[in-house]
Amino acid sequence: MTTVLEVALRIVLVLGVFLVLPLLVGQTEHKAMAHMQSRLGPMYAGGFHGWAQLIADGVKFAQKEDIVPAGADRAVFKLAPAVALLPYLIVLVAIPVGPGLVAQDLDAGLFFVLAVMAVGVLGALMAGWASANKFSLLGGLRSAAQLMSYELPFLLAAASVAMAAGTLSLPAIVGAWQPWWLIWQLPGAVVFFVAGLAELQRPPFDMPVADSEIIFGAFTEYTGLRFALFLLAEYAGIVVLCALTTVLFLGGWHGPFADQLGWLWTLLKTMVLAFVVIWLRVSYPRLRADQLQRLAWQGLVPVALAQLALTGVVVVVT
Amino acid sequence: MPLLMPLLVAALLFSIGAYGVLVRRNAILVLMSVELMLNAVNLNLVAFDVWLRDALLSGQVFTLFVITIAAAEVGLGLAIVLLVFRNRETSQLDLLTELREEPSDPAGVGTAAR
Amino acid sequence: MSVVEVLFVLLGIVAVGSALLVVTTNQLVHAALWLVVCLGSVAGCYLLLSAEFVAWVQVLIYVGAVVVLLLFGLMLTRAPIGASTDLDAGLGQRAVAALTAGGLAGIVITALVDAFSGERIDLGGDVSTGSSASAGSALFRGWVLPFEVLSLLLLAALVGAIVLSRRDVGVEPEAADGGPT
Amino acid sequence: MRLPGAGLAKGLAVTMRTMTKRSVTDQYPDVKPELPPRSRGVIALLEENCTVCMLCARECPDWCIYIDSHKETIPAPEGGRERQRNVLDRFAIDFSLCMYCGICIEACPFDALFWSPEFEYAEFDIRNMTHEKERLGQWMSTVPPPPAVDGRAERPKELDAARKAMEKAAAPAAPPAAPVEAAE
Repeated sequence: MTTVLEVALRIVLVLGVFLVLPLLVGQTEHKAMAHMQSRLGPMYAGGFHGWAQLIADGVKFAQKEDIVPAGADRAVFKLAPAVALLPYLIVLVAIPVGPGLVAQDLDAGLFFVLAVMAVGVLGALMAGWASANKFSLLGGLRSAAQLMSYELPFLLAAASVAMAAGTLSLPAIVGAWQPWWLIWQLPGAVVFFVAGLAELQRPPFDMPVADSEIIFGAFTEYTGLRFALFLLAEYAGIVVLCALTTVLFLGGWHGPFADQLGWLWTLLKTMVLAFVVIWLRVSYPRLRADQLQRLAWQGLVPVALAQLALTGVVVVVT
Repeated sequence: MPLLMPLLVAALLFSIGAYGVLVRRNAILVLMSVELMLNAVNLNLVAFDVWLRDALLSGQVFTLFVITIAAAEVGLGLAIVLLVFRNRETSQLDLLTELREEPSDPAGVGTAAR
Repeated sequence: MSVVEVLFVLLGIVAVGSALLVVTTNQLVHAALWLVVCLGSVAGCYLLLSAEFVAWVQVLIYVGAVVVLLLFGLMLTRAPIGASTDLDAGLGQRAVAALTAGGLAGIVITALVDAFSGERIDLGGDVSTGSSASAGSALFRGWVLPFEVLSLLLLAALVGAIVLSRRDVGVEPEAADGGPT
Repeated sequence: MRLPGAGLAKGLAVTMRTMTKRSVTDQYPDVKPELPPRSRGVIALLEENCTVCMLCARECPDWCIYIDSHKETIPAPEGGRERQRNVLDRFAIDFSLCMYCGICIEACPFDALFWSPEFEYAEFDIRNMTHEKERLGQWMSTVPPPPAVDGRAERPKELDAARKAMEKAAAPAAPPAAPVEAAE
């Protein structure tokens, strides 16, 4: 009975984190992006500096009409947002926050996380195809092409850490982490983060949803709550990617007073990375299709392979 | 767990895949049916591996190999299908008969006319 | 029946049902999506058989890569929304195929029941058989040579796919011949 | 030699520096914008100066000025003859058509039209964007005074002309001071 209660409690906790952190990232994005562009951003909703803007947005989305295009494949069209969102919710289960503070410690945790995140692609593809809109289809195809090419450096960089730690379990990887890994695994960390950004289709890798070319890519036809779910998936994706980078490359809960404040360190590092995601979005222009593929195949893959070789050599030598 | 459970599921999957390969005309659908058959084989391999408690884990390792080969097969297969589609504007297998021998002509009129 | 067995039966039914839909549906993209369901439930079967590592590889490679590639191919070959009439062969071939597949299922199942009825998989006790550690050591101790050969095969497939899909590879000599004139 | 990635770092530095500075946004409904006096907000009409010459309506590129008038005959003063005068009946500008080019103001030879920086005259109905002469007259109170002449600029010719005229008028009647004041 107690185990059932405990599992339920953990799941509720993960769900709460899942709902709160993306909102936090979204609000940070509103404000940080605005100030980087010398604007103020939302200032009215909720009174103090527009803190409730995203809640107001959510209410607005909920009130909007739920439109399904006449020529669309209704079932697939309606299912796509859920397919895009659920993987990130499931992934959070395996991410450790503090020493022993993880919803579910899996033996092949890293593998589980990467495998489930790969399923999220299907959401964009389904949405793109089922909308019966040529811009959606173009966006879906672009998503697929981009995700296929960035999956490889993403996995290779993750494999490097797993090799260094000698395990696939996420808490064990954090446990084995040493401060000097920051330098040793730096190329891998950069590759992982950049490839992850590209998988999330965040600017500057937002060619699949490039609004000046193909409106909003695969999500063009979506309205109301379904559209909000896609947006939530994007921000949940940022949280998951930043948390994963923290756990794999930045040493998770390591830091002063790790025994008591470990969870705080993880959250802090995650939020700093989320800020970097926003920062990159504001600073760089969108990459063209050929630049995107060149970065993946001529930039990230060789670096990831070199990192893998370096890790192998160091592990064997020490 | 009875060993028959996974084996029956695998046998059914394999037969369904075989049916798909025989019936489907679209090349990509045929590829999907082949994937079904490969999965049936994988399920068998894993089931026997667990049943035999193999020290070398040969069943599971072979499953990994098969999955890898399947990925390569789909990559190549799709490249071929796309190339055919680009040249012929179709991916229907039974329309791609250019290399077929002419059906035998009992009277010999057809060949004489040419 | 234990919980694991009930779950396995349910997953098996889902797998077989979605596989049937893959080969019978007349909507191209739906077939690919049903394939996702089928492959996912097979991954669940692996989990229940305590082959955890294989299960996640299945999800990663099949659902994350193979199906996405298939969907990509379907979209590039202009899969329409709604039913297509020309996906299946004629009635005669369908009947023969059903007969063949049914016969195959019958023979295989009879043989399996004859050979293995009553045998049980012992899932209790040692749970590390499918863990990543044991799979890794098996792969890199006992099966290193096949693994390396496989990597060579993958390389060949990679080169082959690139050669197939690049338009300028086969054309170059002709262009060089006709170039100077 | 430039380090690889220097450009990337520069981009990040720019955005970070901008973020630490105060933003330049004015929260408009709360803080009114400080508009320069020559802002083109709305066109005001000084009805007394208008002679219904129709130049503005004719020059307007998008034909958004509507003028109606009639002629009035002024009874002849003693020994003179009758004179005719245009009386303005309607002067309206349709601001839903106006493109704020200001050609009407330039064209007006009698200084009857002025720019006003007032811009808050949005309406719910496009028909209400046509401002009749009463409304256009009300805008006159918002027209800022003309800018002061630049310190070292040439003196405006109008002032010289006015002073000369005054001196000429004052010169012959210099000894008796009272009639000058009466004449003015």
